[in-house]
Amino acid sequence: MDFQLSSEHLSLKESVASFVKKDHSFDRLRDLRNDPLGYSKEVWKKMAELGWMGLIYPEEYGGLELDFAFVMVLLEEFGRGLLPEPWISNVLLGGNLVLMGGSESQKHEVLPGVVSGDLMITAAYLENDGRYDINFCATSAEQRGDAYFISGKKIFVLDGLSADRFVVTTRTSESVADKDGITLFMVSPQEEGVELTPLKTMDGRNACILELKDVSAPGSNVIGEVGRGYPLLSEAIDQATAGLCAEMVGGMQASIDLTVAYLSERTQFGKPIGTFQTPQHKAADMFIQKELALSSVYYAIASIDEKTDERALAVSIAKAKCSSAYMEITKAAIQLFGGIGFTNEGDIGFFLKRAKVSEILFGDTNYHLDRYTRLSGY
Amino acid sequence: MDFQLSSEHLSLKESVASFVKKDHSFDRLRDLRNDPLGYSKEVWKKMAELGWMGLIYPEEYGGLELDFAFVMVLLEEFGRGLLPEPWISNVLLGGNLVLMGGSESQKHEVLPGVVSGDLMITAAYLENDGRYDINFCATSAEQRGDAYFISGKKIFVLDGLSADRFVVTTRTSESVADKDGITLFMVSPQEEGVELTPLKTMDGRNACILELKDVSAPGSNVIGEVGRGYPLLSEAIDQATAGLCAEMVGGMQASIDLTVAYLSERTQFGKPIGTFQTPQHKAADMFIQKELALSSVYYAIASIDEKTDERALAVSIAKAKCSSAYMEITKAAIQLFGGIGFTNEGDIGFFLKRAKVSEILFGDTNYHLDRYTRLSGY
Amino acid sequence: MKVSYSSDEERFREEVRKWFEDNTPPDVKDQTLGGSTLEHGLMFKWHKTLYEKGWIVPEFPKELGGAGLSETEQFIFNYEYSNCGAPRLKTKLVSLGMLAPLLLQHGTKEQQDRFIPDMLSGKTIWCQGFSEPNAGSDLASLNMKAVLEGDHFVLNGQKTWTSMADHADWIFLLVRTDSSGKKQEGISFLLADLKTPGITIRPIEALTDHAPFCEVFFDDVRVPKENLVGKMGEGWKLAGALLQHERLNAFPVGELIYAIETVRKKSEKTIYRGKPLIQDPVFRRKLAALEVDCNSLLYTFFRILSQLKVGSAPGPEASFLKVYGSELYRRVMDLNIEALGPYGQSWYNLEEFDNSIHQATMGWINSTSLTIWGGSSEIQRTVIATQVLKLPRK
Amino acid sequence: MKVSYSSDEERFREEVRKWFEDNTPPDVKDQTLGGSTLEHGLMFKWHKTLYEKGWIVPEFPKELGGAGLSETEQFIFNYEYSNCGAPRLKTKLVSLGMLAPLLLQHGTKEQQDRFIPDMLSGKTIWCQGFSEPNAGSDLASLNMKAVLEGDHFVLNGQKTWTSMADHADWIFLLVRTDSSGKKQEGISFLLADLKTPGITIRPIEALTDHAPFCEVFFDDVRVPKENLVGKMGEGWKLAGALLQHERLNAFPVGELIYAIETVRKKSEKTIYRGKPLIQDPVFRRKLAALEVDCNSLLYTFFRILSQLKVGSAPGPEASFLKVYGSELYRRVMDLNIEALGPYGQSWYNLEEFDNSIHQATMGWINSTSLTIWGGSSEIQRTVIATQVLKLPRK
Repeated sequence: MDFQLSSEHLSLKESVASFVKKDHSFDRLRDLRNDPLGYSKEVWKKMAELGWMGLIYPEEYGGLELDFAFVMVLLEEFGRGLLPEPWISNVLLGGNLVLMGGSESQKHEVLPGVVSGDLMITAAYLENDGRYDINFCATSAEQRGDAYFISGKKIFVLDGLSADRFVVTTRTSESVADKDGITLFMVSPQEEGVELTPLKTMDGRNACILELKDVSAPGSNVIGEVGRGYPLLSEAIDQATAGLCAEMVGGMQASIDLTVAYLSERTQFGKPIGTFQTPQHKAADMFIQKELALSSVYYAIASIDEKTDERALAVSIAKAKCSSAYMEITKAAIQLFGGIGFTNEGDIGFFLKRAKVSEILFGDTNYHLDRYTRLSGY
Repeated sequence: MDFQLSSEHLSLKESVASFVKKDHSFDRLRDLRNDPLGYSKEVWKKMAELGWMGLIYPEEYGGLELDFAFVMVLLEEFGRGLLPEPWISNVLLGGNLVLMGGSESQKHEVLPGVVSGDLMITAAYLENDGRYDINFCATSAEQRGDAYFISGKKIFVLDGLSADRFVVTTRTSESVADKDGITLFMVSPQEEGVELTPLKTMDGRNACILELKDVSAPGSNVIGEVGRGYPLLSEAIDQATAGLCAEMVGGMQASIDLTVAYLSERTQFGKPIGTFQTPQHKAADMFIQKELALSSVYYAIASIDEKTDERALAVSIAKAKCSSAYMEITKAAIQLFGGIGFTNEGDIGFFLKRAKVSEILFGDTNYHLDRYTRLSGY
Repeated sequence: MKVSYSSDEERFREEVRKWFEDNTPPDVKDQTLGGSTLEHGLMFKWHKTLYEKGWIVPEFPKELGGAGLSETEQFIFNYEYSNCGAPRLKTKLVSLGMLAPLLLQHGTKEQQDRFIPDMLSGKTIWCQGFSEPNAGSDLASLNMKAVLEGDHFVLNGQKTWTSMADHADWIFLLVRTDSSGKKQEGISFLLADLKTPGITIRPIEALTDHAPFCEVFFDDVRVPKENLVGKMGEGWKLAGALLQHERLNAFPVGELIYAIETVRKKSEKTIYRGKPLIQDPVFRRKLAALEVDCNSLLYTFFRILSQLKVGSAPGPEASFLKVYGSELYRRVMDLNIEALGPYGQSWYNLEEFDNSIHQATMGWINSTSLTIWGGSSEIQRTVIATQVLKLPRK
Repeated sequence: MKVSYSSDEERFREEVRKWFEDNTPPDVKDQTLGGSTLEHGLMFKWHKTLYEKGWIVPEFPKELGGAGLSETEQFIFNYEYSNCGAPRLKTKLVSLGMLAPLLLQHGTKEQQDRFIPDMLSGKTIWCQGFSEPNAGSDLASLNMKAVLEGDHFVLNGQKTWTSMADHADWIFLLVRTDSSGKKQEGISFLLADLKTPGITIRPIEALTDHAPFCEVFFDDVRVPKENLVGKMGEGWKLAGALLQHERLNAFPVGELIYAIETVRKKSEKTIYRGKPLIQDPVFRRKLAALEVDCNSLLYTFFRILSQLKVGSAPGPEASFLKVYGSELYRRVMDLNIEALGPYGQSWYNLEEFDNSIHQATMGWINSTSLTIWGGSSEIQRTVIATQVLKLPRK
């Protein structure tokens, strides 16, 4: 058992931290709220040049082939600064599905582009009435001749607005909520019958609704085996969720830092408000929640790294814990800041919104507690 | 809409308060912990002489025939002092079932004795595996000739150790968890086949397990109609529950008074601990919880008094609210007292134990929230 | 004791309910939850409709432009108003809700005649200038100077968190007219026309991306001395009276009930694993627990109304209505957004979304600030501890 | 990063688990939850068994009577110890757990040789005399006087909340030897034989009806001056070191895991509406939420163990383990008693009841005090705020 970071991990941490400090700011976030994409292609390109898209990908595709703890380190620092670039959706979700399930030719078609930052790929798997259930799939893929024809509607496709490829879940057999019978297809937004409706999330990022109307896809676009898409999707989403949790912990830490600074500097009744017992004890609670969330993330990340049988369980524990911790911490922070906390002029509010979006992304606390219950066999 | 108490109510309040002050003390409670009954027959007799057993009973049976708000006033004051005498079980449960469902001869047999304090009567309706469900009844009553023969086991019969009569739920038709098919019998502990196992509750009161082995009871011992006992039981328990809630609010108020006094007098770090912000804000929360609980009790009591269709709903709201409020208030109180709060030498601990027992009595918060849900039709 | 309304009250309730049902414009309905999102033109129009009906300030006596409602009727009115989903009218909140009662008690006849009629008709919109950058919770530390020079006060300083200042015509102010004694004693209460030269208004953008409040800067602003309310140095006392008046109304319980009803209705319609969400055992339990708390708060208002009937005004203990109400409202809005599932993360202005989603996400953001405005939960708990429970201050 | 134990650690874990399974007496098993209910004769016997195995203080080096365990092995040992359901040994808690490490670092050779062997064998039981009636959270205000007269200190005053004093042989004390300077500076650390004339012990009955602690009165009690630990006036520093040492062990996470496992097993066996309680959707959700929190705390211990391996001792930030652990344990015990249904209200000593009910109700009562002892949650939160987050003190 070992939860220590190596010097290589720490050196990545330093690079990312200084990148975030130099190439990012809360004012950039303020500007990006009015941008449909919600992130900067220029910054994205710089990140690619630093090799970060290929962090865990094999060298064969231009990657660095590092362990999963590097993902934690990277995302924690992204989370501190609320970097809005779509790393998780591209690297851990879309690209990862190709990496884990794709054919050699699919990998060569997609992964080098992901690593270089030139090809954007995400996954589309949520549907109306399915809430967070990733096995809920009414989108059909009907085989006619050599091709499949896909029809259906996916909601809240993460970073879908700039995607060059979608990995789409479709149902090729069984019924709507079954885990078997789900097939993954790679679909490009240029195909006939594909329609995007842009969405904006509370924290200013982009998502989209993806409608597919009898969209044709050759059999060679199937990722993995027909009818066997669920395990791939589940694994990729677990990794993305663990990554998100690391990002959330970074956000918690930043929220605490901002709050402590404010409490130390803002005076009322003739002394810093940080000298009063109630703010002190609230700040202590914020710290406690963050420490526990951090531990749950270490465990989930190490479980994925070690590929233990308990990794899905560990991810659900981490997501449940991080969701409530991040939410509690940012709500308390807003309260401690008072009026200024409720404005777009302060920075702390960005964390509140990110906490809410993060809570919902990849399943809320209910979803993960429920999943935890099933995975632990009661 | 009117939640005001009349001068008659207030005058009863004063009498009860001065009785509690004169004839009761926490030292009496300390002594009674070692008494199997957990209350004093002498004090019981005095209460009867003051007319309090007959508070809401018709004059015909020696009662005062007052409205249900008098019950609230009486029990609130009992709750302040944690008076352990079994008023609720006798007057609102056992006696009340006879009053509501009994024949004239049953009423004349039982009620004058209840009013004079000479006859003790309680209800036995909980069973193993039924948790708090009052319709869960496996105890059978088999008709053979003119008599019924009752077999079964009732648990946690409130104040059962001193009872001269039990009103027992039995199943005469339908199956174990049905509401129809439950018949109420009056049974005396002297009957052959009746066996009592004494229990002691956390707050030092008595209860018992009542085992009935082929106990014979004539048809004239049926209260109400055969198979129609559930509505009577439900009504009586609702009234008892509303009464308990009033008692709980009294306990909340006393806990707050004790805590505020301690916070004002105990000094640490050179000043009263009540000057620190965290204790102040905790005390404020105790006050808030009590105020809300009090309102829920007013509503429930007035609903019973007015016999509105919503009275069962109002009782479940009150019980859910009072259970959590009383528990939160007493836990916070123990914490604010520190070490002394955790001893039998201080008084506050008695309230913690009473809060826990009250939370469980007549169904815990889960039970009442569940019942609330069903009664409000979702 | 009685739980039901009298038949007169019941009749009044029915009348109010029906009127709102028939007369609330569709674009005003179901806007409560989002908080400050009602567009200003719409708000003025809705003000006018209520004014013409005589219900713009129904708690006032008829001769003053009200409907002469009793405390209970007023409660019923407010409850039913919220129940139609109409948001609180910011055009009357500080004018008729706060300033007018103060002027009626402490203003001169001239001040009353000059200002109140235009408040009623909606011609003049008022805003409140109390908070300053360094005087929030610690309001008595306010710094804004007003120096009497001849017939005018000359004002210099800054106010902040001034709601609606960018749409208002007038502002009422706490200003410092004396710095020598106890800080509470040198404060005075002034009325100022926002068109006076030297006033600059800067809207502050909230987390909702709207600007519900502003900073207001005063640079040698000359205010005629007849705009002083009460005497010099009485400002702190007047502000106290004004806040006292607001205690019972500090938390609109009708909006809370409307909110929880909204959650319930939504969860009846939302499908989760093939069944309505309200049948999910964990969700329904959360809903039930919140409904119990909401009901307990509602009954608390009933209890206080009963006390008002026999003339006992709610003292500082009524602070708990605002503390608990705002915290409970926040929990209701948490569940409201939880009911949305993935849609709970979405921001507004998307055709795909219906109004209920817009209201839920905006409303959730807004709800996080309710425990800050109008006396933060911390301040209110201290008031309860020291003024109600009489815990020692030092 | 690795989540699994090394194969050596895994082997050790199996060995410990097996040994406890085979050697824990039935009447010692499953006694953890109730808190202080283990009868004293049984406790001494169990102490002896562990002593003979060489496991009475396994974290000590072998030459000092321990088993020379690494930090991780020690964690594994404690975890598995709790997992067999055996309660913490009060016969070693303050002696070997607190005093012995202090004597090894700051005591004289004579003190070490004289006292530690009897602590190991269980021949001498120690208790801790820190708190006084007016020095609880504010420990530095302690008043008990010790005046050096010739070769002896003469002690007058009172200690309270002294666990096990009525079964102990010796007591270690913080006493005031100087009242002139800063209050922390005049405190010294003494060892006293409880049989010395002038000592009176009065047990204090807790809410459990047991008397787990006492008041200890000192009336002209003469303590030889060689019983001073460290130098005069160093007592506060030594007490700090002693508490520092205890930080990581301040909360026994194994007991927490044992407790939550108990709830889970119980809810698998309890029938509710014809099904195991664990299948009740609301109950299982509560259980799952608690398990998530318990696991997160367990992982936190893993994380701190990793830090210890590379030599970074946990600083004041480890205070949060005790705050969160004790509050979480309380929530677990709440659910434990909730699982019992009507039986949750019962008190002990009834044949009808099985041990699990007894443990649940006693344990619930006990759990309400865990946030008070050993530095209350309030004190610990202040430590985190001021020492970890560096918020200003004044």
